[in-house]
Amino acid sequence: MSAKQLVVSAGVSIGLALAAPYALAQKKYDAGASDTEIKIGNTMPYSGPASAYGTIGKAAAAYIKKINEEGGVNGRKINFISVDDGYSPPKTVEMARKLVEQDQVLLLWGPLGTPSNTAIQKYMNAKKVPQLHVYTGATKWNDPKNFPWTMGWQPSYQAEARIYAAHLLKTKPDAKVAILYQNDDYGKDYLKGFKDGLGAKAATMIIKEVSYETSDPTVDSQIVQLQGSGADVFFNITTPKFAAQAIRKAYDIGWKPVQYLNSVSASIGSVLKPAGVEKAVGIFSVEYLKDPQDPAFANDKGMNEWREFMKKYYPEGNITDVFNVSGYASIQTLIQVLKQCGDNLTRENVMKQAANLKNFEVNVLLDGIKINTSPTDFAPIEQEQMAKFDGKEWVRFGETFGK
Amino acid sequence: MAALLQVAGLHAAYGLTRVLHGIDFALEEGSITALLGANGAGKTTTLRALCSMVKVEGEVHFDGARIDGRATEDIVRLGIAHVPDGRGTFTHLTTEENLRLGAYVRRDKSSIAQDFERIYGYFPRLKERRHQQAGTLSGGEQQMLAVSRALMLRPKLLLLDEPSFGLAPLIVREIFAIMREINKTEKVSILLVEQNAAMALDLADHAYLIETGRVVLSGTSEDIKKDEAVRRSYLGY
Amino acid sequence: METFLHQVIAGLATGGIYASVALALVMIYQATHHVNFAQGEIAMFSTYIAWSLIQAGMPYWVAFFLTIVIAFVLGVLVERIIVRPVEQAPVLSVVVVFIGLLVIFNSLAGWIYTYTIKTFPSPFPEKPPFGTHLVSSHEIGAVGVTLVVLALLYSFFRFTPLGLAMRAAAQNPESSRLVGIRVGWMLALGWGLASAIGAIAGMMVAPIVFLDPNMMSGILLYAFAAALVGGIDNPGGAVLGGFIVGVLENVLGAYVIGNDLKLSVALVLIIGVLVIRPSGLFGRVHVTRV
Amino acid sequence: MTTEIALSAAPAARPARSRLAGLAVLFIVVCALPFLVSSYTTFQLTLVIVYSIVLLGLNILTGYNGQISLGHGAFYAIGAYVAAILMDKYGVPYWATIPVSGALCLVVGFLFGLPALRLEGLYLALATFALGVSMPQLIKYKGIDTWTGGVQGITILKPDPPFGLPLNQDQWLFYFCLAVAAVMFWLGWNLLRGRVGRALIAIRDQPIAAEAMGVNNAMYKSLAFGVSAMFTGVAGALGAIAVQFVAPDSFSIFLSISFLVGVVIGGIASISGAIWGALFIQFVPNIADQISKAAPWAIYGVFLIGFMYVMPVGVAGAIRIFWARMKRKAGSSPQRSG
Repeated sequence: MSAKQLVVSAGVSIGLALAAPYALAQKKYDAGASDTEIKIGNTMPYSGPASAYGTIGKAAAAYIKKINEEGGVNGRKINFISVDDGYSPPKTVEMARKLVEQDQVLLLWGPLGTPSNTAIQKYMNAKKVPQLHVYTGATKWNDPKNFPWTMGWQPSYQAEARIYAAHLLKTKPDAKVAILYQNDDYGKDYLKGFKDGLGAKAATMIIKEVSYETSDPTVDSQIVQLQGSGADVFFNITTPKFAAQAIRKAYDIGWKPVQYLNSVSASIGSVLKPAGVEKAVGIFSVEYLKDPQDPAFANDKGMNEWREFMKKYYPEGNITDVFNVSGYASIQTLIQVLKQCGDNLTRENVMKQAANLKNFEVNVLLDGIKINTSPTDFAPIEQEQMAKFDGKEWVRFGETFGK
Repeated sequence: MAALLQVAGLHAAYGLTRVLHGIDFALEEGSITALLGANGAGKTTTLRALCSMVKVEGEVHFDGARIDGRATEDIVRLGIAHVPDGRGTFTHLTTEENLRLGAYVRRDKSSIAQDFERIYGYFPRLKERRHQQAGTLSGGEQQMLAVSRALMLRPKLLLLDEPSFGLAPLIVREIFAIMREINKTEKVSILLVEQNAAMALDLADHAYLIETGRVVLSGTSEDIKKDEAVRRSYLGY
Repeated sequence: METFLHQVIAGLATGGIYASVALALVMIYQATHHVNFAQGEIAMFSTYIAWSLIQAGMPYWVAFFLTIVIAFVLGVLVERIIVRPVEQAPVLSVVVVFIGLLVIFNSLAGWIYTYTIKTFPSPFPEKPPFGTHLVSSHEIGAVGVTLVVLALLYSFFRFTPLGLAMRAAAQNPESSRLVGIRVGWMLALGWGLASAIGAIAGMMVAPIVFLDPNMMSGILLYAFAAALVGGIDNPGGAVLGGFIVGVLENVLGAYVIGNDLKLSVALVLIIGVLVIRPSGLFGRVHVTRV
Repeated sequence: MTTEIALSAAPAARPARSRLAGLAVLFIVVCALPFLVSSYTTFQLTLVIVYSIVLLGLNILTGYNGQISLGHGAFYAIGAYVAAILMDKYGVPYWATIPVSGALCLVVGFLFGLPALRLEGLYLALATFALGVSMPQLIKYKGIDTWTGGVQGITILKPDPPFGLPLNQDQWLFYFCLAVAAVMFWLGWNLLRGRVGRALIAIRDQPIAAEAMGVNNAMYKSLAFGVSAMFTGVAGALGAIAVQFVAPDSFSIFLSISFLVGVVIGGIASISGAIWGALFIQFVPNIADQISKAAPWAIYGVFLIGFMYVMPVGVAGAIRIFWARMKRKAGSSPQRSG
């Protein structure tokens, strides 16, 4: 933007000053932002083995459509450019560069996958382009000192695993624990958090840990191994399909341990119902999102709004799929950040505002869960609550963990 | 009198290479007719052309119907059995399965069973080896199998492509003798392609000499045998 | 010891899955001399069709048989419309077309049905048989269905003229035409039958692994290995191969090398077997004289 | 099929001088590219160069020697990891990792080729498919994860241009990869147009006759595996440097399958086909994504099938047929065979 244009636009904003309080601040833009438009980039696995997550990007895009129809953010329409990376890190690198260098987006929002985000983290920070609300629960995204341009969104896997560990130590300190985990960054993150949480007792309490690969047709063999170990507690670190298989198999072979299920797979619709709700009675998990299939939220205001939204803007989406709730919630967090930016749409200010969320609430997150960030806290959602499945719904209990 | 097979102005090509340049010939019902010629003259192509195994121009009439341009498998159904160059054995199948395939288009189950016995009568060695994989048969046996497979069709016309190729003279004689018998007793007409002109002329009633894709000489076997040029070039005496 | 037995039985159950898909591979190989990499995805897609029919209120067995018919037609159409034009192309070009089909069916299923897993009903009782926990009724039933398909397939190839003609057409198309076999239709028929068998496999597998667009992607490799280790031209060998792969994988994973390397080691062993016996454990050795 | 491949392997009959001139022009245009397009496009073109080396290597094996591989992503992964580990753990300069990656892959490929000798067609497809599927799992194996970084992978730094050259990193990397590619193509050209190339083709088309003529089939087939793996390993190292990151998820079986697709689409047994194929696997998925977010793979699949309909012998094959037709129309030179 030339100096002359700046003067002109400044003049315009002064002219509007009486009408809009924001406009008192001088308008400032980086690439990707203007008086009429904000460009947001995003990568998602729309193809390939992880395509199940692609619906998050579609839900977010649908929400942006809604926002634009309602007039945009501070009068600016959002141009959401979401591209496919096939869950392949080299492709993510290429696509991130396309979005930043060719499409000139203001920021990159919600790239999915730990390896994909690791691949672009250095690049984004070198370019000083925000890599906001990345879709992975690894702990490393909360590192403002070394990576001031990268921020996560969901609670970290490790923090969640520590909640289970604490619960276990309190309720069953002499437990013999068997663990099934996916052999990748996500599985190992949970495993680490759980061991950290158990502390010195980890070595004695965990008597068996087995892994599976996403290419395995079933985890039946692993469940048989875990049962054979004689464990009385089962920590199930699996993605939805394998979680459902594991819960069903454990029940079918007559293994009845206390079960902890990672929140990744705590969906009633896509895990517990397929596994058979009667087989899932008594499972512990933690929650931060409202489950679309949980009867407790059948008449919930936030969820009703979400259902309305799905019907109107994303009718082909699956209304039992919790990913669609997640995408809807996370994109709202971004919209809040942009709202707070006002007319100062520089990348620096985006990060400043992203790190300045105070008690922000999204009504599809569990009631009482607030999003807080600060310049030293790049973890938006940290609050979670434990819940126990009673065969119909998740019954939340105990305190809310996290700040 | 109408010939069983009437060929007029037959052209054929492999890709860009033209092989036949207008072949004309006829085959009388019940006869054995031979196509003679040197290697590469177009004999095999002529046989393949009759069965639409190459792209052709020209007219072919069989048994009163025009057949050029029809699909190979339809031509076979009219009663033309082709023993191809290289014998076309189904090497992974057993001898018996090969023969069963020969009768694939027939629906008269009871007479098929009889035909098996008849064939095994002609070629007892095939009976011995009927459960053996056809690829393991000797060259002579595979030739017998190829002829037998063709006969299982109960054809009106049998096309034989170089039946003597690569075989010991004794075996060739045996096969030729059986051909003659089949021609006589079963009224199967035979169109024979041979490089070994002497043997072919002994067996055939009529013969055509093909050179570079054209018929250059025709007549009864006796006449052809007497032809000076043929004697020198093809019979070698 | 009981766990070991349990592992073996679980391996047999998973092996049954591999066996059923391996049968479809054997079918298409016998009929076309190709291994169709899209086979698994077509089976997955057919299973979704069955799921839709059941959702629409159709009784299980009606949907089951109707799906087999639909899958058959789908297979024939795919061959006639998509594979036909490249019939004369080099074999690798055909492989690329198969890969194209694989990604198309996978993607279409995700688009139409979303990626959320779906439960697929089992026709067999929920209660475990013989009062044991080791194996479910469905797993036994699925193995039974696989054996029935095997018997049908074996008889079809062995005793019917059509089966013989199909084998012949795949092996030697030119000679086949010369005995009057309509080779083009044999290929289409082979695709149809393979896809029908795939549909049965899919409907038997889905209750075990849950129905999702990637249901078959992991299974295909195992089924391919099973078919080859048993002998690609021998349906019985392929089924045995499936059980061998299933048990081998479980025992290796549980007792020998751990779960993270079980696939690699199982495959190394299988390839070892193939190096020593190139036509598989139960395949026929083909000798051809030049 | 054999005849078609034999045809496409035949040397083109165009005069050598105009061909050299053409190559020179092409070379100048390629060298100018980084100054004509954006950094991002330069990066994409760098990947095209990297993939073209893989495809050339795979073509040596699959196109010229007739051995199918569904697992070349594994060699690519080995090359990439060797480069990343050497740079990250041992501070080896990036350029020095390339020959190490190549050499190691040569050995691994040769060794893999030994048992693969006894396997043909489908069985070789299974063995290589298995290799491709297993590789990411092997990388994650706990025994070696102190080197490989396990599931987390390794991040590496992008090299700066040396000697104070006035280039940015992307431009420098482009030229660096181009130089390596030039060497590899020169190697490949000499290999395939000479005695070795003829032996490989002879083994593919007439194994028994080749053996009878004194060609050591076993030796050549294993060697083809080794050399092919070496090309792929070199490319893997370049790819890792360009992307600055390696992780098990980068080398899934889909990578191997893309490579095979690239070879076939580009043109079997054709050196120029490697470039066409590389352009295809780099750009067509992006185009598919542009067309449909709902089902990008379906679009990609349609592209694959469409290409095979229009050009069953690949782009290079189609171009060759086109030239032959033009020439026949012009009537300049008689048809030459084989």
